[in-house]
Amino acid sequence: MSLSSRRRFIQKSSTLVAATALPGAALWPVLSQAADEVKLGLLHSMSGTIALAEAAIVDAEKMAIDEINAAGGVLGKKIVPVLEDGASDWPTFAEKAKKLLQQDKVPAVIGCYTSASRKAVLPVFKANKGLLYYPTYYEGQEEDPQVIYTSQEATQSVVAAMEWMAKQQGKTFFFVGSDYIYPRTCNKIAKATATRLGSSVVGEEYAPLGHTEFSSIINKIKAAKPDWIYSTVVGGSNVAFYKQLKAAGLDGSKQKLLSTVVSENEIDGIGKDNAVGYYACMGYFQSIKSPENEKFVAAIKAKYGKDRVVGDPMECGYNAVYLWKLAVEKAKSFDVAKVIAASSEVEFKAPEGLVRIHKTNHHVWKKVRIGRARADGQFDIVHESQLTEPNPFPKL
Amino acid sequence: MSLEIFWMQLFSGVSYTAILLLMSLGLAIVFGLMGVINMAHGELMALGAYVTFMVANVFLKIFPHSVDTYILFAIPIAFLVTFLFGMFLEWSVVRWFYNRPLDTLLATWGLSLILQQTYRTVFGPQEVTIPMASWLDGAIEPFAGVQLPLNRIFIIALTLLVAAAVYLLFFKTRMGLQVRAITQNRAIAETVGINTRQVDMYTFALGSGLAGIAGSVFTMIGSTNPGTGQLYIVDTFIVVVFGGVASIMGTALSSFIIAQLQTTFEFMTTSSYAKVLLMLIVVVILYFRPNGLFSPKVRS
Amino acid sequence: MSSQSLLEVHDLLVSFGGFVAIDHVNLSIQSGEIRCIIGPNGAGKTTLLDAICGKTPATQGSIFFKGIRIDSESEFKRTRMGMGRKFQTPSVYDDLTVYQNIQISVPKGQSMLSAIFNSDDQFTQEIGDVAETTNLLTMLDVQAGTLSHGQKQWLEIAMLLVQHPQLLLLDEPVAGMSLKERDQTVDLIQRISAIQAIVVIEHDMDFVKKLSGNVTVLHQGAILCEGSIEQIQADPRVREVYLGD
Amino acid sequence: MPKDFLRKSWWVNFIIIFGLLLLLPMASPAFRVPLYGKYLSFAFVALGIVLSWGYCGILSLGQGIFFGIGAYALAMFLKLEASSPELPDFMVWSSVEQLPLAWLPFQSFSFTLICIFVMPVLVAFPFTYLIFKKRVSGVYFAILTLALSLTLTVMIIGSQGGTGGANGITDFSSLLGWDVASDEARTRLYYMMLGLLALCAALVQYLVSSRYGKVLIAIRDREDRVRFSGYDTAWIKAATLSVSCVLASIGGAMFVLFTGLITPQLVGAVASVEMIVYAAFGGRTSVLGAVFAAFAIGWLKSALSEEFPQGWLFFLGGLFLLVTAVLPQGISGLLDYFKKRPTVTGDSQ
Repeated sequence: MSLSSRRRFIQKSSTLVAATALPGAALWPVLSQAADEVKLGLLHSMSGTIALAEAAIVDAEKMAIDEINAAGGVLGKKIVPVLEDGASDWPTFAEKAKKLLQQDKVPAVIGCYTSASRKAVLPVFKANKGLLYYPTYYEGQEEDPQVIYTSQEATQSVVAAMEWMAKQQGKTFFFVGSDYIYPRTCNKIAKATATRLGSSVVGEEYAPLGHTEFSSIINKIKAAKPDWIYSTVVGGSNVAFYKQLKAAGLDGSKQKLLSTVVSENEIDGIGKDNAVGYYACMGYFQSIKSPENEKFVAAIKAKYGKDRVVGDPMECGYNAVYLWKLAVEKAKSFDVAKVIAASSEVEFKAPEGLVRIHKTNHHVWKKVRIGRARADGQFDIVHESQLTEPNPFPKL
Repeated sequence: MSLEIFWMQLFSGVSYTAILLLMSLGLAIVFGLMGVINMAHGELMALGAYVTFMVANVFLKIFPHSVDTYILFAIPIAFLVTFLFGMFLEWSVVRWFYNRPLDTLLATWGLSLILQQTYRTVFGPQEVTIPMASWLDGAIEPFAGVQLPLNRIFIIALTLLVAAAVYLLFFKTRMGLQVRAITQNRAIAETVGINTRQVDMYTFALGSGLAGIAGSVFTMIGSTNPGTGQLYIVDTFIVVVFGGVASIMGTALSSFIIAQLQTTFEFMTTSSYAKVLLMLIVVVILYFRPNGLFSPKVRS
Repeated sequence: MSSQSLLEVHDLLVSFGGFVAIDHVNLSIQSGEIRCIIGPNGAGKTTLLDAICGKTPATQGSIFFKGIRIDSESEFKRTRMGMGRKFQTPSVYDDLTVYQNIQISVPKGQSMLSAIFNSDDQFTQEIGDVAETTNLLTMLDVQAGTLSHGQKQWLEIAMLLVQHPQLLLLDEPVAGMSLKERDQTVDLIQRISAIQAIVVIEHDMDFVKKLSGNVTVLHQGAILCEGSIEQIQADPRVREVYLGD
Repeated sequence: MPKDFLRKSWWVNFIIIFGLLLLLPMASPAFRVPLYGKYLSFAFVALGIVLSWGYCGILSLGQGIFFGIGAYALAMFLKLEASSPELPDFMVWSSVEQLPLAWLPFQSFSFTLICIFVMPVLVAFPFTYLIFKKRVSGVYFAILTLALSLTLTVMIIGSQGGTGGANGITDFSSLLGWDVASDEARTRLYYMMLGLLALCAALVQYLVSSRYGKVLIAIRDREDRVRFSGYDTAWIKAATLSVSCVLASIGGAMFVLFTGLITPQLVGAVASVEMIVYAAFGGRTSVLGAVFAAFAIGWLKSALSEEFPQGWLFFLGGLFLLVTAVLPQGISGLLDYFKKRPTVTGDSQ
């Protein structure tokens, strides 16, 4: 070959050799592990569009890990978190899950926020017999043998919320949601509950994710004049929705609004004065009065600054770490199969009060609460449910 | 549909027109008159929003009593900042791409990614809160059952103001004349002694500044996070292309048509269908009028 | 209607917005004829060619080529019927070599299948011939972008010649050429005119004289007069609008 | 045979690149191999973009649509295989009682294959032919396609019962009874794909070096003139873009094989524009550059997001600027620069 093309050869090949050699080495490190340490995978979006929700959860999870280590670790081993960035990109989540399970060989992973990311990693956990703790409220319709769900699934919050609203002269409901699975499932449950309670649904609207122009939907609400608006609008859309609702005079005085997706963290973005007076249904509120919670909140503020607010997903992430620890100790082993088996009916006195993993369905028994947003971005808890059984596959 | 709803729906259409027009005016100038495909236009709007956010915070810290007036300062400041940033962009990036439209498209897209990540690093990934001036809060009720949100009325008024200013600038001033001259024949314009470099820079900066105003105003009704710009960019381009490039009147008209269709469809069907329907209609119309609604016939 | 003549332009009207560029023009070209179209700037010369070859749609009227009505046909169809158009500013493919420029203009090679599957040294013979006719034989492997202005003009003419058109539409073929090049171009055109009809737009009267064809004078989009160059120059109206000032 | 196609230096590089890609699985842990497969699935798309944009000057920001056609077609087939005889899970949640009509044919593998290879043409050709006949081109075409890919995402997410909505289609592992989720299977698939990729690369290289390739360049640089040489440029452009779309569709199918999922994200506007950078980085007129770039960028994305999560967008954005401002011919242009050989230049449109 000619000299020039040989130079080409050298350049191209050398780059590619680098590309092939490096993965094993520098850029994809294989962490060595001391005998008295155990890894715990944390898989969340640290970059991209969902980072705004997941970054806070990681903080809570890290804090739980520190607490446990300070108290002597799990079975005498210190927990070493291995944080992977899902980058708000579902295939990346699957890729990283695989890395955690196959390269880092973590006995458990706490992670995922959106259902899409969870769906993306499920096959990986199935194939590699991994264990995932999923710390976010979600639509249910799932019961994966490799997953423990540490937050409320749809029925737990929606049914409680609907029953309570019905009690507050809730004869007519208007559902507004972002156009994806969580809102659609919630509304299905809500509709069934409404009919059971003899109330009626006078409207059901979905806005594309990221939609910011709600005036038409708001007009539809005004036309329908419901007693309650039940909202599952998420993300940036939600901010726009609340602002436009308020501006249009639907400030919660005549038509009341309740959302199952707004925690203290969302209020931060919506703006305190835009959210005040609206209701939210969550498993956890920062304003819960209990020694565990005051300790928890104080710890968060001490670690991440006094302006930090704590929302439901953070607390569920925090609980997840402990639920894993307790299950491991019950099983006296890090072996995934054993831990899953032991998880059944594991109890933890969480900041939100007692949570118990269900005997069979991998979700948690928990209370849900309804709060009314205050001017300071916190919630006045106006209702607290009984300890509710998780029911991911409701018969509707 | 009751009469009240009809009025409010009509108002929604009008206010959405204002929103579309405000966000596409800047692009209509940059793309329409200069032929620069600025994919970072949305990020310039986001910049305007973040400037507003900062101004609001300054007021909260320094003059908490007169915080209600912050928006009146925020808008011009947002304009100024994005204007200057626009000049910088023109000088540092855009000017290397004149007459290479497709490369401009890709380069500015890259720029938009960098800006997004910058916002994320500087302001954090979460939504930022921007207080609402109390005098823009709530709605007026011209007659019973019809509430017209004050902030939307404000937006409509401001849009009319800006649009009028832009119109006068381009059709009644020397600068406007120069810009139009350049758009029609750069070479000739140079030979008759127009400093095209300078005019280009100011035109682009102006377009950016208008984006800044839009971004600043949208903090009243929308959300502000690093990705905000992405939400607007495609719609903005659709408005401009649909209206017919190089025609500010066209942009105004297409804002109106698109807004009316969108709000009506949204009311009749669902938001998702509305978006799809609208897009299909736009594509069909663009098929029959490839140069948009207002396309000047010229002798090739 | 049909006609014996090669090109028949009938009551042609072209308007842009309000402005009428071609105003009810009638024109007929016989095969083998050289027709020069002259007229002051803005008289609509180029627009007339554009309308004939399809670059600009006719607003009104009809155009017949070889007795077939073509005014609603697309450019490439008209080209395939045997029209060749040379533009005022030489338009060749700068990134391709002279050889390739001519090669892709060969009508036989234009079916995509043949373009994909036939080896690329097809048509070497014809390409050589036209290259010779246009004095480009020595430059076949040069990138067209690097040619001189005059050479580009010739290359474009070469690209037309391989199409063997019956009608050549040349828009100021000698613009920007040296005197020597002009003379070469003149006998080039005369040589080809033996086999095909040519319509030439030109300002330069000497050049028009050398071509010694019929002349059509356009003024403000309408035909002012037609005839031999002598008649034209004798015509007072022409002197008024064009020659004498 | 076109002599450019027989150019020795090209084949040398061809052998180097594919040789190295062939050795790759041995040089790295087994579970990385599917990743390489994922990276290279974008190489198909990039090849198409080189053809349609690099040579023919058509910038389509709707390649994601066709990536999606291939991906969803295969995913639907695999999902049906995985869930049969029951309905796919997401349909059950969305209370879809029986299989939607659109899904029925995807029970047949041969239909799925036909869909992957033919559907893109059926979608792309008629539409773009009309558009190009109307002389809609350049920026307008780019924005139009961008808008369409955006609209498509909204539709997919909106019609959850039929498409899996925002979650997309996931959780399937067997292809005709063969468990393709395992690393061994994916390693074997990797070699198969490499073969197909090499074939496609050679094909594209053949096309661009044939006389047809010269016509494409001519269209890119002076479309009006080409019409006057008697070509129906609209037809040629539509055909060329269709080929490019088929390649995108193949890429989509490959992506599904190696990641085991498809979501609307990968079909949307953002994804579509990102696909352009693969071709741009490799050099918009360089076939092998496209393959190399697709791999290199994919790998960098994984590496960077592990090292510094925040860095990725900066890097990607910078890359866009770099290849448009400084390296219009991408890395291959850079290599040619060292070789002091003038490359095919000219504006991308």
